Amino acid sequence: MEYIYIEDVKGIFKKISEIMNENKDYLISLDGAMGDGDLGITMSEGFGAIVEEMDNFKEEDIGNFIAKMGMTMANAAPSTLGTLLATAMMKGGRAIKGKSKLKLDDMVCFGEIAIDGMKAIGKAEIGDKTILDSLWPGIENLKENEDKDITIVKAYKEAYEAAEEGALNTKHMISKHGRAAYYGEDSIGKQDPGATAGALIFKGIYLYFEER
Amino acid sequence: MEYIYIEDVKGIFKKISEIMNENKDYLISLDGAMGDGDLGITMSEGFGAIVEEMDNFKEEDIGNFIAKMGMTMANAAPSTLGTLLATAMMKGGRAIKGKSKLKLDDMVCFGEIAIDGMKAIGKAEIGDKTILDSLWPGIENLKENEDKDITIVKAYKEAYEAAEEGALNTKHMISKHGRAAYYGEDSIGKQDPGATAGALIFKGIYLYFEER
Amino acid sequence: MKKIINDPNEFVDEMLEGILLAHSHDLKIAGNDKRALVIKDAPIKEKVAIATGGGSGHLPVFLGYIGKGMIDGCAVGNVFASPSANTMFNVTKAIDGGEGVLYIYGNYGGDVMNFNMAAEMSEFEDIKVETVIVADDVASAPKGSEDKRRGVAGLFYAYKIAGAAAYEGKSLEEVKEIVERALQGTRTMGMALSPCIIPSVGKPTFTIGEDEMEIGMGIHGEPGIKREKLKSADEITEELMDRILTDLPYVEGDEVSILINGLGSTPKEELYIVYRKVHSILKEKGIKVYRPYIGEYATSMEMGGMSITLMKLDDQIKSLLDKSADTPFFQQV
Amino acid sequence: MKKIINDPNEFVDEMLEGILLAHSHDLKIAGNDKRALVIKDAPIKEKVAIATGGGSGHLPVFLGYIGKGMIDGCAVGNVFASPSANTMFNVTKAIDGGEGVLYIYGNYGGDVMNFNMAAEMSEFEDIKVETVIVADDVASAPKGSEDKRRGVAGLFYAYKIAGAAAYEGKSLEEVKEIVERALQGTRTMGMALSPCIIPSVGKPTFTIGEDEMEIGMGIHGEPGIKREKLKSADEITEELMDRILTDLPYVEGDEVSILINGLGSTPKEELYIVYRKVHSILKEKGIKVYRPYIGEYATSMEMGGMSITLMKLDDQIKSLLDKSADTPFFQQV
Ligand SMILES: Nc1ncnc2c1ncn2[C@@H]1O[C@H](COP(=O)(O)OP(=O)(O)O)[C@@H](O)[C@H]1O
Ligand SMILES: Nc1ncnc2c1ncn2[C@@H]1O[C@H](COP(=O)(O)OP(=O)(O)O)[C@@H](O)[C@H]1O
Ligand SMILES: [Mg+2]
Ligand SMILES: [Mg+2]
Ligand SMILES: [Mg+2]
Ligand SMILES: [Mg+2]
Repeated sequence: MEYIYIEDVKGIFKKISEIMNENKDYLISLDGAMGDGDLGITMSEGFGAIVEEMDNFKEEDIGNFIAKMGMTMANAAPSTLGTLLATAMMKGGRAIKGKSKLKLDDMVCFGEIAIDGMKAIGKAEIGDKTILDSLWPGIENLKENEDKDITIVKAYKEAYEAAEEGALNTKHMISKHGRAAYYGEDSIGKQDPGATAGALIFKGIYLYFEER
Repeated sequence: MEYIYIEDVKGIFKKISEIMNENKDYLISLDGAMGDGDLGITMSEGFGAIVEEMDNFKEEDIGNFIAKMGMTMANAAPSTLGTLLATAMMKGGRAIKGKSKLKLDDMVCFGEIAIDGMKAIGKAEIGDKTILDSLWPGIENLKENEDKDITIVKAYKEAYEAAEEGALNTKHMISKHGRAAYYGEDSIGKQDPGATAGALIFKGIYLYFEER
Repeated sequence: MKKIINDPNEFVDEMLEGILLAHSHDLKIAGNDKRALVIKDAPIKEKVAIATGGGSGHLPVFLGYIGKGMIDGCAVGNVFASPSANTMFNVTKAIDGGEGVLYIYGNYGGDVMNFNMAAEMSEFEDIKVETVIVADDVASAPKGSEDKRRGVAGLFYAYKIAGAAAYEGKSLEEVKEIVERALQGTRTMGMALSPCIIPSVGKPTFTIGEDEMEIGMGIHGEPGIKREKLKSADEITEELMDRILTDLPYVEGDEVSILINGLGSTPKEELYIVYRKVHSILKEKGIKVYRPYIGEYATSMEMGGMSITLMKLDDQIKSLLDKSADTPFFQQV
Repeated sequence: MKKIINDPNEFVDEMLEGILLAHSHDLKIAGNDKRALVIKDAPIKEKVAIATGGGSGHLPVFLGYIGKGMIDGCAVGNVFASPSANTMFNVTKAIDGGEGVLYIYGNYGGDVMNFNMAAEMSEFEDIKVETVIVADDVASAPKGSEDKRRGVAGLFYAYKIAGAAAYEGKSLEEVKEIVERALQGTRTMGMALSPCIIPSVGKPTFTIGEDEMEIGMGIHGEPGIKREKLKSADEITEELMDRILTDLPYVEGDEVSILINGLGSTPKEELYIVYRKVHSILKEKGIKVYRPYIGEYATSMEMGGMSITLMKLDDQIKSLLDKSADTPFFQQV
């Protein structure tokens, strides 16, 4: 299977940033239902800042690069989700430190460590109706395809579909964290905005490869 | 022609108070157009306070009685119009001090001195679009009938009509005093709320005699 | 009418009860006139007393400035309505410490008439009374007719300067002269975004479009200079400042204190955005800024909007402005 | 969106510029982080430093309490959004005078995560950090889950007590212990009448009927306990007080300080009408009232509504509450 180089990572960030911009109002309205409605703004600002700053780093080490972009995210979007994603990038980045090209299993490793980092800082579990509930199925799906003979586009298409399904599934869950938790049972029926953003991240990766 | 006794004066206050209550919203809306909209409230409260307190005064002297009611008005309705009317009652009352029954010429005397008192404190002239512009024609009309052989009901009917016409005439005038003065030329076309209240006072006197 | 109140007709009395309960160490009523509020230790001997008064609905104006370093008493009217001459007289009697009483109030018809009546009553009882009428609102009458202007946020400066001068032991005539001088150099321009509702009336004092503002509107909703589309904070500030600066005029080399006043519902955040622009305008003009005050100093209940006041300083006014003050609604360390 | 602002995206930075210009004698930024505000003479030696932080739009919370007798520094976020861990770290470095830094902030997910990250960074640089999370909002989680509650106006008391203790020279552990004790006895209940608008969003944070109120709504529009027809001030106050008093509970013989806090557009007049009822309820229950604070202490821009906070006093907390304070937004003589 193909390798992923630093230019691909940058392309992915660019694509995610585009998608977050496109979905800004959608995310605002989802977050507005049970949160403070800023999620569309923070996602578009956070990834926007990354795209703006990423070329300033002359970095070959993809792990280092992603960790640094995590710092950028932490400064530009210090909301709950921004901080969680920043932590994910910093922890996940450190896990693949030293690599200048990645294979799918590196991506899986990055993803799993990233999720662990988010769990550690946010104290949420799978099923608590958070971003974890779309990222986790996405990464699990990627892991299943890790050793198969499958194109990277197809692997990420399937991962995206799994993440998307995970996001949809959050409708049946009860919010346990953040502002949405104040709604308790009333949160049933509403899709979690963080999980939706998680699915959009997978969408960005998939579309980048699809269009490459 | 008939005499006016203290019981009549009290009956007149009662009638005026009723009429001010009925016209509360109307006066509010007139004052609201170029003022602060409180005129309906202050008139209804001011005359209401007089009606409430008037029986506490065991007073035979109509002049003294009206002057005291002026004090009541001053305390209960210290707005521009309330203070002007209070002054009118205090000055006019003093002018007919000592009398326990009044004839029409006493009422004219009361009215003229009352107007002078209002001019002194408010520094307004006839034609400045104020309460003077209804009270003054009313009193002038009364004066014309002063020596004629005419019933008190008819005299006050005519005086009321003159006051009412005076109030309507304020539409053509430019406000020179109080909040309405800020509108300058724009005040043309609008009827002055104070002049309207002045006409209602005459209406109250007329209706009292009519229904007596 | 979205208000946290009980019977609208009890609005003022219940508010006063709350204020007296909360500030029982600092305030009391004069005799048994519930509308006559005075400083707890009134009358203060060997000091000119300062009295004010006016309609309710403008907190901290008027009664909120009763306290050390500021004023001694206040006659409290109904919402936006003058208190009675009798109440003003009660305040006067309760605060006169033998050095006379200075009336300081805003230029509104009802208040002027009633304070004049109260002054007559007081003179009758041998209490020396002098009067300073605050008329700082540039928007309310053109240059040349300054005496027709309304009094707005400039009241705060008048109280501050008069209070400090009185506590310094100045005579009635001296205090009057100093406040008049301070006010001669004081100008305010305001703008409104949204109306307020008089509880007993129940309807907004005026209506204004969702995207409109009115430049120069009075604190009771009196008409301003023009109504137009809402502009940016910088543009609004430029317009207000332009009218203020040219009116006195304030010129290069002057030193001023500034008051950015919220009318009721305008967030403090926005007042500071305005101040930022005021500061840059003055800097550019070579006018020095001293001791800015930013917050709610003279409100109209929940009205939206703000006003800018400039007071020109000289050495004496500056040193009086610096004096500490301690009132229920305003403290200066 | 009726606001006196320029570019909505510059809202926070322009506000901060205005604040720094107006209070240049009292405040400065840490290094060149424009979002890290600290007291002018930071770091103050031989004193525990107090840091706070949180989203903008709540003035005087958070940065308004930087000053003598209160706190030393504040990390400033965007409207209703957490500041970054990095800014918190910059504040921490700038204010630490060698005695350690106490973080005091409200219980919100983003803030907690970021302050935890900042604490880690600080410990890495050998700065002693302790944390007290303010969670006074009774409405936001049931009894038994006190740690899940949001922090609201109780922040003011936390700053006041912590600041006074720090200026008395207490150690980091002691200050932490005292503030925690004060907060254990602090409860808030609020209600909202109307929403506010985040400038960069441009739409109200929530919608509510013209005749409705919401009991227990959070200061960012988080859902409350119930939405119902607007009631009278006395009824609202009874309901809020009932929930507060039974939660701790506060009982006969207790002594409390009270904070009646306006959320933004609620007139001070109305706050005093509420206080009047609070006072009578407490009197009836035999709970003593000490030093009431009434005004805008923690707002949500132009949100309508108010909150009531009670803090139980003991001798030490009372004497710390009495200490003077002087910040740009709060002075106590
Ligand atoms: N403790 C947590 N762990 C993981 N994800 C969380 C947690 N709390 C909230 N989230 C996610 O964050 C999203 C909200 O993010 P955001 O809008 O940034 O929050 P806020 O505006 O309250 O800071 C939620 O939809 C949820 O997916
Ligand atoms: N100087 C004056 N002299 C005589 N009448 C006046 C004067 N100023 C105002 N008025 C009258 O008073 C009316 C307004 O009274 P009111 O509503 O009590 O005023 P405010 O509410 O401003 O105190 C005007 O309609 C006018 O008739
Ligand atoms: Mg959010
Ligand atoms: Mg009126
Ligand atoms: Mg009036
Ligand atoms: Mg947020």
